Amino acid sequence: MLFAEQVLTPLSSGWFLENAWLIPVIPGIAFAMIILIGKRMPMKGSELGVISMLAALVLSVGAGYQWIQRVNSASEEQFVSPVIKSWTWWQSGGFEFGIGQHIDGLSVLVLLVVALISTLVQIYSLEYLRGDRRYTHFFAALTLFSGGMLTMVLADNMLLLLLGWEIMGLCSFLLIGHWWEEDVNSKAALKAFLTVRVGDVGLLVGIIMLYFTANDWTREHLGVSGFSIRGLSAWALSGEPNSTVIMIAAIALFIACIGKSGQFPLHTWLPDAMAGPTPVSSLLHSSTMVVAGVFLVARLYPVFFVGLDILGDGGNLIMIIGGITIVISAALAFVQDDIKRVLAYSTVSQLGYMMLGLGAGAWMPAVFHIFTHAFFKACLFLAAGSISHSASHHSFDMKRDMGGLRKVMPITFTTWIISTLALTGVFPFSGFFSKDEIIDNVGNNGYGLFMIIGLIGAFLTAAYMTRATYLTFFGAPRGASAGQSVNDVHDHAAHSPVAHGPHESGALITVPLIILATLALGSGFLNATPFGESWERMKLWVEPRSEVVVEGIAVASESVVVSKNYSPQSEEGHASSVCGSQTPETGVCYAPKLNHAPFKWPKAMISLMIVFLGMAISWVVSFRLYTKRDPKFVGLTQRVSVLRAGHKLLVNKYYLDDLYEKVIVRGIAYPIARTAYWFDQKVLDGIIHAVARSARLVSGWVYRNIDQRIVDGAVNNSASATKYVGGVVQPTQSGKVSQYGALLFSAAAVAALVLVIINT
Amino acid sequence: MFVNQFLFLAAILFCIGVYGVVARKNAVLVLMSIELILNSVNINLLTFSLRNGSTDGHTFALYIIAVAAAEVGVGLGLVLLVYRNKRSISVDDLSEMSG
Amino acid sequence: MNMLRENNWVLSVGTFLPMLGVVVLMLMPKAQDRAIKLIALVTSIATLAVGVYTAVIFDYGQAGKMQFVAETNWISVIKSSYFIGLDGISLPLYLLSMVITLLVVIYSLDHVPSPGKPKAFFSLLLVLQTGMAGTFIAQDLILFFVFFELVLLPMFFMIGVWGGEQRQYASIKFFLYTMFGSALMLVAFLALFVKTGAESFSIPYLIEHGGSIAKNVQIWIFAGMFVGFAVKVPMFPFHTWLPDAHTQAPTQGSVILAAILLKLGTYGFVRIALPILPVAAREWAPYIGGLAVIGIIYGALGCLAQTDMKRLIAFSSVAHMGFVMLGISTLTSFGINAAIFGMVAHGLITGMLFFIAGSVKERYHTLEISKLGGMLTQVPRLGWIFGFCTMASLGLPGLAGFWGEFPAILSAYNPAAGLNVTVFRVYMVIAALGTVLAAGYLLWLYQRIAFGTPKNNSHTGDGHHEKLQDVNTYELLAWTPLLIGILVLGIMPNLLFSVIDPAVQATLVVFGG
Amino acid sequence: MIAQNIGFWIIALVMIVGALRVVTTNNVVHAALWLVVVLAGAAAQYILLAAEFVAITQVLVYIGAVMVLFLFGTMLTRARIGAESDLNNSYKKWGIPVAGAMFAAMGIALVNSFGKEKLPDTAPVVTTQQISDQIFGPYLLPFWALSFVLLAAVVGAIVLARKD
Repeated sequence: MLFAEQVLTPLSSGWFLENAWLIPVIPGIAFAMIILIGKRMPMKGSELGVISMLAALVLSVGAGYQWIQRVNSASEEQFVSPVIKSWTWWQSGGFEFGIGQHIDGLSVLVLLVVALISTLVQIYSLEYLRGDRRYTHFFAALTLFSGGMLTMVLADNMLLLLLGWEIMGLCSFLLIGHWWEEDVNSKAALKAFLTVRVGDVGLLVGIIMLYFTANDWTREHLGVSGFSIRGLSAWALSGEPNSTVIMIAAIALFIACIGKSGQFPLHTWLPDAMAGPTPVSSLLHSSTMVVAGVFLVARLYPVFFVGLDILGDGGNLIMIIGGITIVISAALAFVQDDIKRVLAYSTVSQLGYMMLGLGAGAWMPAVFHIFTHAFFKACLFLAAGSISHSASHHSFDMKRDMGGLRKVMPITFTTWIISTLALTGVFPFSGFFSKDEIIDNVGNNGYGLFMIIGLIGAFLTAAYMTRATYLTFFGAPRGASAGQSVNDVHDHAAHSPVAHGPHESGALITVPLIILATLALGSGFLNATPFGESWERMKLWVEPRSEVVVEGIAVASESVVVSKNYSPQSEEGHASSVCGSQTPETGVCYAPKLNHAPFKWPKAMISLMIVFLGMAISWVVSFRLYTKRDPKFVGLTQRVSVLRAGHKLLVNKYYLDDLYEKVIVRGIAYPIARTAYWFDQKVLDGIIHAVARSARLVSGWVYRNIDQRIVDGAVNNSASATKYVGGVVQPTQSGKVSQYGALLFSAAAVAALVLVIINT
Repeated sequence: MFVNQFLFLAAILFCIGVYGVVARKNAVLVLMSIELILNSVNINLLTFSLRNGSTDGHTFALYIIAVAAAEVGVGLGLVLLVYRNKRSISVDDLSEMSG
Repeated sequence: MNMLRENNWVLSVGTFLPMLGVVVLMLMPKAQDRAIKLIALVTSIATLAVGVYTAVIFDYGQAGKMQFVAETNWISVIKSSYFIGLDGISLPLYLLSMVITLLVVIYSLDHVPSPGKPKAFFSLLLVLQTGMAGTFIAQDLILFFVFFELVLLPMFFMIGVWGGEQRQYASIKFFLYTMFGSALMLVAFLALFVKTGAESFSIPYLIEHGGSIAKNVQIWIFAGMFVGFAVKVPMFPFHTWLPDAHTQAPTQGSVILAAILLKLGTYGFVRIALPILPVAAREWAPYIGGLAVIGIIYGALGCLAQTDMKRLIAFSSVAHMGFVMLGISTLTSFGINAAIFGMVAHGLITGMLFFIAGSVKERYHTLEISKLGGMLTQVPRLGWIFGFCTMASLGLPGLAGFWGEFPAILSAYNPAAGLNVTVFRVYMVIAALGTVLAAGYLLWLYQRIAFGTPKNNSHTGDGHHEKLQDVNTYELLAWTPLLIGILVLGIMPNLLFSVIDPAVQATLVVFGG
Repeated sequence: MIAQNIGFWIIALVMIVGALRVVTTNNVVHAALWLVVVLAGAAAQYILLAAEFVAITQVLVYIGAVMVLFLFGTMLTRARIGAESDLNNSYKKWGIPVAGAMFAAMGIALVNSFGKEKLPDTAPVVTTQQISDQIFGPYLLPFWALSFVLLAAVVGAIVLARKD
């Protein structure tokens, strides 16, 4: 066992940090146990899932606490090295593949988010899915899903990251298709898996390219393989990599992120994924799965930084994709009637912000946005679930089955409003501190256009959320919410024993909502830039502080001593241009130097104004349109041709689904595959049949003329086997001279051609 | 004169003969096609004979003519016999062998 | 090549023990059904026991060397000898053949396909086992050829007698196809023999002297072997026998065909073609790689066009063996390691899928995908097992399939020195795209078969009245080892890699490291 | 030389046309007559190739004897003297590719082997004596064999054609 641990003498560590690898192992074990004995447990295995998540949460909190201690134990500007452990997983053909943990601020942050939200979602599901026919399976898949994300977050190398990544893909397939009796659901599951899988090709290619180009360097300088995340980060900033290769690799990896994080143009699976149970949507959209793509970019930031020339002149791929995604998905949210779909497009849009931030060099705000977004988005989804569970008979249709719910569901309403305000970025809710910071930093780094896109996005977000809020909680109750009985085809979970009219949900649902809403309200203060340096705790804890790490002499030795003042000896000089604050004369650098925009109230006021404007306009329009049925607004999209075209485009989701399903998938699955198969059957098999037929002719001739006439007299009796063959070929044996002539001469021609070709 | 002009003439005749053998139904016509083939061989023999300055080719050309004569004799005898028995000389009808 | 000769009886015993079983079976009266099954079961268990014993006493420290070597004169006229041995490459495949045979026998205890005749059926199974095991240990080309061909005959009868409606066509096609390949292969062997001075057919000897053959001659000899092995693999465009054979073969035949028989071809490449003719291998490698990636994409497209579940799985074999061949064509030890892992993984997974297809056929009396559906509601356990195998087959990390696929793709990024890097990188990307298609056809299959609600067709009755039996004991017994194997190899690939790796390194010495 | 060349091309053209007619005409008798043209052309080519004796033999044996045999054969089998519709069999479609393939093979071989090689300009005419020296000298054995073949053919033809 290769055991390489990095010990930095003055840095504190602790049991939780050293043994953080247990965190993903626990859900893994829990998964196996649920599968094996879950059905026989008193709560059908759900308790195992909840307990494992609680355990993971406790361990994560411990790790988070000790990480903060570790950071505090470091002196100012000192590099706080991640806690890395690795073991050999397998080796072959001179290659070695490891398994291990890599804990730094980013890991801890995401770890906490994932563990917390997974726990809450599981608790919520206890009530929400009560009586479901595959209750046990659901919890098994949910647990494994979290386990996959945790594995990915803690992975110290790309291969392990890939493992977690794919496990999530599998579980999303199972969870989205949880009610697979219906065709729509299983198709949505298939679509999710396949779309993500398309992106995964990029991940495979990227990992392979990075491995082969970086392996020598990382082996020499750090003694780790080219899969190691630490090694890749350092390598990318070393000035060593060929700019083309690293660019291609970064693009390939980013394609995977596009698929996973639902960025344009592969975002279409995300809204369809709403076919899964609501807790799944909540988990999938807040902290796991879709965040994985963003996480990957943040995790391997140096590779993207160098490969895609982040902070360079003009935009880069990540920003462009992020920017496009923000606007187009926000626009799509306006035409949705399904509350979950509104939230889904909102997620896509928010992920676009994260990508935009990462692409524009605003690493810290983007990562912070992962953190805050997870809480309020999870809360919104769970609130939507609460509504459908207790008020609207499992319908998610805002126009048909909701409205006026603020009185009957006060807790749900309050949490929803808090989360909505957080999402739209109203001060002092958490979204303000992260989203506004992204927009601010984008502008500060010189990308004015993208800042404007961000502001437009903020405007749209405020507007569509107001519309959804209005439709759901205000106005007159409609449909199921008004107590009408519905022929409920969506009734998968058995009816809760409670009364049928709309009512507030039980504690198992509201408590998670309250916790999440509290976090949505308060978590922003962890990095509250407006209040000065001392409030920027996240920046202190999470952002890689300094980058200068110089290798100890004994690279090969098991522990690598890292210290700030060690005298450097290598010569990768020009890496310093992107490297951190202290320009290293030499050495290894793990994170690029990034700027932070100073917070200015006027700027914040402008964006707040925009948000309020969006809310106000949307409120007025919604009120007129949905409550007053104002003839000026009703049917507007039908009357004005420009609007009609735009509306149609949005309703059809920019025709991307048509492109994928009708053109590409059908193209491959039908004509191309059929053609290939036709080729197989007619051409290849045809050749074989022709050969076989002529061989049978020849053999028939031989049989008749040589065997039967010459040999047969002697071996007549032993020829029964041959007779069988003869019997098989008999009908095709024409006995026609011309045919024999044709065969003879064609054989001669072929032979002659062969001879000619050989001799020339 | 090129060697090849004779050889190509022979090759063309040969291939036409092959076509005849394969495509014709009437036994007499098949025999005629075979004559074409034999003649093309003769042209080849004599061409090489001239090229190499030997007389071996002539000898063999004569032999081939003799063999061809014999072949035509026997062949036509067979055709007659077949005709007498089957009232047809179509080679397509001569498929006694297929069961 | 270094050799270890202790305990050299185990291989012969392990290989020919099934033949003893066959002899005993022959003496049994036909009617004694239970006794016949018992004898077959005992024989295959005993065989596996010998195999396990072999694996236990195998010196893993020297996995790169031939062990348990036995050599005696056999046909001295043509200088062929009975020469057997086992190294790290052979061991997993040798064991796999024994395990699969045992599982197939267990499965057959309950499922002798129509028209019955258990005596003949089990005899053929055991003969097949001897042939397969023998192929993996033969160190003499003639011996190899004999075993290689020995496999053919029982399979021919298995398809021809116990197969589906078009069994005659399929079996003859299978037979002629492979015979054609073997004929060329034999010619290649003879040419090799003559060109190295007509001294010996032993593989180590030929490895030593094969390099001295002139390059263009090597290329032609390699061509002969290539066709012989490629038909068996089967590589595009020699694969058309496979779907027919699989579709028509009885479940047991399909399983053995997929799990072991296909590996004979790839094993031949690794064991014979590459080390003996390194120069030619280098010339051929880009073409092999090209055909391999064509096979990957082509097989996947073929799958998408299928309406028959078993045929789909058969086509997926073409795609998977494409990955294996891609690994081999890189000529790097890493790639070949991946290929051998891929062989074992494919053996387990696709074998399992065919078992499932057999069970589906038995329950639903059809394999038409459009007539199946809702398997998870009717036979949930079978459905979940099927799902597990689907996931393994599409290369989910953590299951065995991934470690055959991913390293093969990885290795294509950096092929052996002297090969065109650009070409192989293009192959790599195409192969990576192949994984998407794989996910596509497998999940689509799964979605159509397992999800949804049961289709009411005449065969399944009204779906409600006739209760379909879920996985039964025999099936469970036969499948569990495979499922465990898939999982264990997925989590601990090193179990296999550490055995193969030294042997592969030793094999590739001829390529200069 | 030029005259000879011109002669060659004209005769060759005639021969090819004749040969094509032999295998395509719908009339058996016409076919036989076209064959005469080809055979005569061949005889002329033999002369160009300085093989007078062979040419004469060709005229005598082929055009004289063989053609008569053919015509007799045609008439004895009561073929219609005139156009017939189904002289071709069902394998006609095979004929062209097979012949084409053979021609391709031979063409490649010929071009590769002889290219622009020329025949000797002045070649002595081979005398009948030289030929007879050959036949009765080194090639005596084949000559005997051939004699037996002819004898056998004569006997065989009689046996076959005899009515009994």
